[in-house]
Amino acid sequence: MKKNFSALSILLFLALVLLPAVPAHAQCKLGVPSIKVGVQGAASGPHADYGRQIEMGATMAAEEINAAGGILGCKVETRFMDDENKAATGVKNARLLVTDWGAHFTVGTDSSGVAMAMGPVLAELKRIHFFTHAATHRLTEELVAAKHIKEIVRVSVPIYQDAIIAALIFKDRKDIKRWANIGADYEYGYVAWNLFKETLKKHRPDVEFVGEAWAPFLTLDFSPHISAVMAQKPDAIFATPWAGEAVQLLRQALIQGVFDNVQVWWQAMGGSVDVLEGISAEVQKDRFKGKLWATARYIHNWPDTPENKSFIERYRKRWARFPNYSAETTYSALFIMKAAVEKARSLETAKVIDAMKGMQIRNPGGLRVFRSEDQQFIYNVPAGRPVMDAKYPIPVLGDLKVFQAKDYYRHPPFTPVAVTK
Amino acid sequence: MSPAPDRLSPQITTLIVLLVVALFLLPWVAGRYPVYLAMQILILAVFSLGFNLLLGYTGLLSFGQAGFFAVGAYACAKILLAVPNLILGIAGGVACAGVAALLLGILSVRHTRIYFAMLTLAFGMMIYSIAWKWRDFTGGDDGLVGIPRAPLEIPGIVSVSVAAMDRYYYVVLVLSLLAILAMYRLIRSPLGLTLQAIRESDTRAEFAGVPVRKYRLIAFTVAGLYAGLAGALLPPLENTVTPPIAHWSTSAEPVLATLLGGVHSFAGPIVGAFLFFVIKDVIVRFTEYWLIWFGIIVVALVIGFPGGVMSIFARRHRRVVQHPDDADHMHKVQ
Amino acid sequence: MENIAFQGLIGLSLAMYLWLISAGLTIIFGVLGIVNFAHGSLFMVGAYLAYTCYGPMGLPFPVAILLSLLGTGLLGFVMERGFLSRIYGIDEAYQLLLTFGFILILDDAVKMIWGGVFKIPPIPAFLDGAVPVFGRFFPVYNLFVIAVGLLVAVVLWLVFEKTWWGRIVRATAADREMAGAIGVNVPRVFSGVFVVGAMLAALGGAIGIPVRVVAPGIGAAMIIQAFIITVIGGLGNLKGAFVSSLIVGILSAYGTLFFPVFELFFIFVIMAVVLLVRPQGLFTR
Amino acid sequence: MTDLLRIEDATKRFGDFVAINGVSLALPAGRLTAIIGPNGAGKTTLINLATGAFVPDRGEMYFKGDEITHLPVHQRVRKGLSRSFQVMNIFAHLSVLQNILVPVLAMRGRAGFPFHEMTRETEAVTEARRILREIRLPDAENLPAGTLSHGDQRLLELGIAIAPAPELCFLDEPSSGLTPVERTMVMELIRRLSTERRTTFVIVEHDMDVVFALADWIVVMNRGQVLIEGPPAEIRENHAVREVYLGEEELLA
Repeated sequence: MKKNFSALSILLFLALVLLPAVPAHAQCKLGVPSIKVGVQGAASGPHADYGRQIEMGATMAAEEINAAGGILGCKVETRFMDDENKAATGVKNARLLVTDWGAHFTVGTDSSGVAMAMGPVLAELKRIHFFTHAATHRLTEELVAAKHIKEIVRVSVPIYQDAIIAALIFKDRKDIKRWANIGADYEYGYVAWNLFKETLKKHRPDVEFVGEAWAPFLTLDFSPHISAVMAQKPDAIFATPWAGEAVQLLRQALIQGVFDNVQVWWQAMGGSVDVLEGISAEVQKDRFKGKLWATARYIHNWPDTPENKSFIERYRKRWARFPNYSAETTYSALFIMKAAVEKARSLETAKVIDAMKGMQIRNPGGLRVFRSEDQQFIYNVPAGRPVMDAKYPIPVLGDLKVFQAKDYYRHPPFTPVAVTK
Repeated sequence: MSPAPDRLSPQITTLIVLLVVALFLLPWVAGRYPVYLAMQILILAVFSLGFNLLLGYTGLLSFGQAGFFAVGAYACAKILLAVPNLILGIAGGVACAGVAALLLGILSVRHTRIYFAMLTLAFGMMIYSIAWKWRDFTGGDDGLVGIPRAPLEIPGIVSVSVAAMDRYYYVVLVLSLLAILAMYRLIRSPLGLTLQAIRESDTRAEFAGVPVRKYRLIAFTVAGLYAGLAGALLPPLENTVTPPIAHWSTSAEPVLATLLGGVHSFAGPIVGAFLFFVIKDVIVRFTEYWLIWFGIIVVALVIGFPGGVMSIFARRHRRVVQHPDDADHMHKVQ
Repeated sequence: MENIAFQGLIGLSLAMYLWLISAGLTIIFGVLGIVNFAHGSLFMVGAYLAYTCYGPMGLPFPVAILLSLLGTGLLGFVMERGFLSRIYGIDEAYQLLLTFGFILILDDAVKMIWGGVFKIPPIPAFLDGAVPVFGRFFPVYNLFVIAVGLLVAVVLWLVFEKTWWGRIVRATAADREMAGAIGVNVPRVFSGVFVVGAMLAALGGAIGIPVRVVAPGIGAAMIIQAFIITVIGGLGNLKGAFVSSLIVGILSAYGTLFFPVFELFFIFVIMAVVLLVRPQGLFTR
Repeated sequence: MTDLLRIEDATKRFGDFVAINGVSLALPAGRLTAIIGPNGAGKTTLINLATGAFVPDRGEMYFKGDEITHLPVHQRVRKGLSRSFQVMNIFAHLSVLQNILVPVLAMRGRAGFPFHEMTRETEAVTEARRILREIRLPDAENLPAGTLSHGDQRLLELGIAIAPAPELCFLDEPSSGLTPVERTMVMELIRRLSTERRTTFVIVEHDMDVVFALADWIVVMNRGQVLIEGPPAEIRENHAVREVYLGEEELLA
């Protein structure tokens, strides 16, 4: 009898706990227990933090959406998977997330190679993936604009930013005539350099490109690359290694006295939070002498809007970190998804894509506008010089120059860019 | 390794038949993901089986099998992109990998043991560098994309679409089973015996009239063919081929699978391939730190069951092959 | 001309990093006959330990390096005594697999402990700055690396050639049964050598931390380079490893200067050719 | 009597050490030759040269009149020249029957046949079983060779050496480590095989009882050279031989 009683009480307890959950499900107007969002990024290897930031951005977005009542009453559920920066793993994860776990949407992806591999698979899986970091232009130019894979939507700026913005900033610097390149020895590095040269040449036929050194993925020592290009006495350096590689490249350039000998050093993704943290001490001491320039797909000190400030505050409270751009783009991707699903009142790919047409949405990173031809959410981004700001414990980009999306995005019809060194 | 290949016991035969039937029924009873996972397992099983012909049966540890896997995959992909015919693609992939293995094998089999391992590592990484750098042909670091799951076609006679995942599954299943069967045959044939004799003692085999180097080359080529088949099955499945499949960390996969399952058992590589994916898949569901658990399992297996998982089930306890010539210390600190 | 000389000097510092990591790999192979796949992971652990001591704990850089050597040496001791020693004598494939298992464990372990963000502590003041060399500025840091590398080479040479301990180790390397028969405690020699090898890897990792990031995965980047160097120099040949580190380091610095499109491909071709033509390495009689 | 194997002026160096120094030797068919000499005399090196394990630095070798100096090992075996090993060298994890099948198949040119199971090689299996009976191991055919007793392993070693049906077979210390009973058995076997199979044996032996019981002809080696050769009776009386064996004289008693 006593045993029965305890069993009964457990049942009662369970009922009490579970009851509130039942109406929530019943409220979901899309007829699913929850909206499942698969999240992917590189969480192992030297770029592991980018994947982690993707995960943090997605998690926080889902928490906030759910706290505000979900999407059409449906809870959002996320599940993160490490793609190891490998195409095979990314594809396998996508399949697992969609066909096994039942993801309605997927989001994330750091590596261009993984992104290109996932594209066709998404078409087969019939699920939209919001790309929030992978930078290859081919993802949207080839797979979307040319091959019409509708399942690809890009929320982060592609490589246009790394190359074209640099050309736009420095075209007016008449004192810089000799450019040299320290490039990432893979497609990203080649395209950035080629696109930069192409764009700059249009404005400045007089500039010379005097040297190049290529560093493969996972280069630990850039001293030979630095000294090789410095042997050509360039006025400015164009550098594309990113994340930790960018920090050690700058550190190694400093001790070779590079900043005494050049006018400008463009570190494409130098505005990434991890890079800014890494060079914090040098920025404080002004060791780059105001010659270091950088951008990022999103930077925490721009735009100066209440939305952005509040986002940073919440993010820091939740994770005790500053959001990197992959966090902001992923966070925003979930809100874009929310807006699209609410408009479509459906989870079907075609309807959701339709709902995105003409969409303009305010995110922490500013206004994003959907461009149908290549399914990108295009937005303005700033570039500037890393400086300290009393309001932040880590450097920010100062001396900001903001570029309009229409100026630095390439437009359809796309002309091919050389993808070799 | 059973000294005299025994006939399969009725229990084992029943088990195998049930397993094969289950594999054929899989698409009807399981969701899309298990079917996909089954394909990955079958591909790794074929890959590992070829690898184990070298390690388990011939006594050569190759650390460059991913190179031939990649040759198979890239060749198949290039063919499918040009001519959408799956038979041609897979056959072409296997053939190219076989030729590559034959050519590099002629050089590789001049060595054994650690030198062989290092040489195959170098060759594998050369293929990796080519896949990475020869952008015009291989698509560079982004690889080849948009590879079609082309129909099985004999022009003018028959054309069967396998574009649906479930259908392609049967292509993978049937080819893998045939490959397994062929390997089973090979192991129990005179060639299989000769290779095992070389593993046991190459000097003895040579003095028994066996042209050892030639047979090592044969084993190397067959392993390359198997790697090529495994590789060729991949692009139609994933629609993509990228350079990491040629990297040494991919070469480590059949090594891991084989040693997990057991070098000294025919089924070892197959069981190991299954374990490799299932362990990873299970761990990944619970923790993002899956590598550490995988590593712990590997270490525990090596220390606890150096004969692989299959040795736990082996009826007789079999000693791991010892190299009596372990003491040939060509390596000295100088 | 000055640029060429300068680049050669840069190459020399690159070579010294390579030397430190391949030295450990070489003596472990030479004595234990084991190809330690996890050697790159020991390099990584050494870097992380040095980072913790020097960065967050704020100890002086040389002290941090020392503590990192001790810590990594201890880890090496556990790996050798606890695991590797149990499988001596069985197929070398299993030894390889075991060390491969260690890579997986250590890669994830450092991520659990130190997180995924790369670490790069500030440069110690006494190593900051540059000195004028060949009309350009050569970093003091690279001079420091060159000095450490050469010092290690000299110490190793003295130990192996001139001390009783070195003779014991060489005897064990030449024939472990014979060494055992004449009373050498072979297991202890094995442990000692493995620990020293691990410490050399740690040194390679530790001295770089103010200019080279510490991140999960840097071990994997190093191990293949170390393999190439030990193969070219001759497996187990310490002098060969030193010379081939110099060659690879300096050549790749010149490659960057003169042939910016120089490919990884050729280094593997060289490795394969050496294995085919002179499997004992270029620098073994 | 034609010479089966003729070695002319063979020299083999290992670094500074001259293992074989200008050795010329003729081995006629049907004569059971024993090669003796102290440790390091070059006996095993001579076998290695004759069977192709090493190529001589100088000198030539002829087998049945054909030059074989640079012929690879396995081709010499095919021509009818085989050997056993001083240190046990069998296929430890293969069954006893399989140990014999390896050379039998190789000799029949079927070692590389991949398409059917061993059991279909009936002729080869029959022949292998016949050899097992000859070496008195017919009941052990399914045992892993490594599990046999030391004596049985030596018999198997002998079986593998004679399985290619050689005309000339070198046996490197066939009696080492055997009990007296086993030794007698091995000797009987060698004697029987040389008559029944018409195989010419050349044995390298330390045990003088075995040597004098078996050999028709004895070659004494010292320091890489042939000191003397002749019939057993002559060798027994030779002073130079006694000197070489100083301290081992009791063996010659």
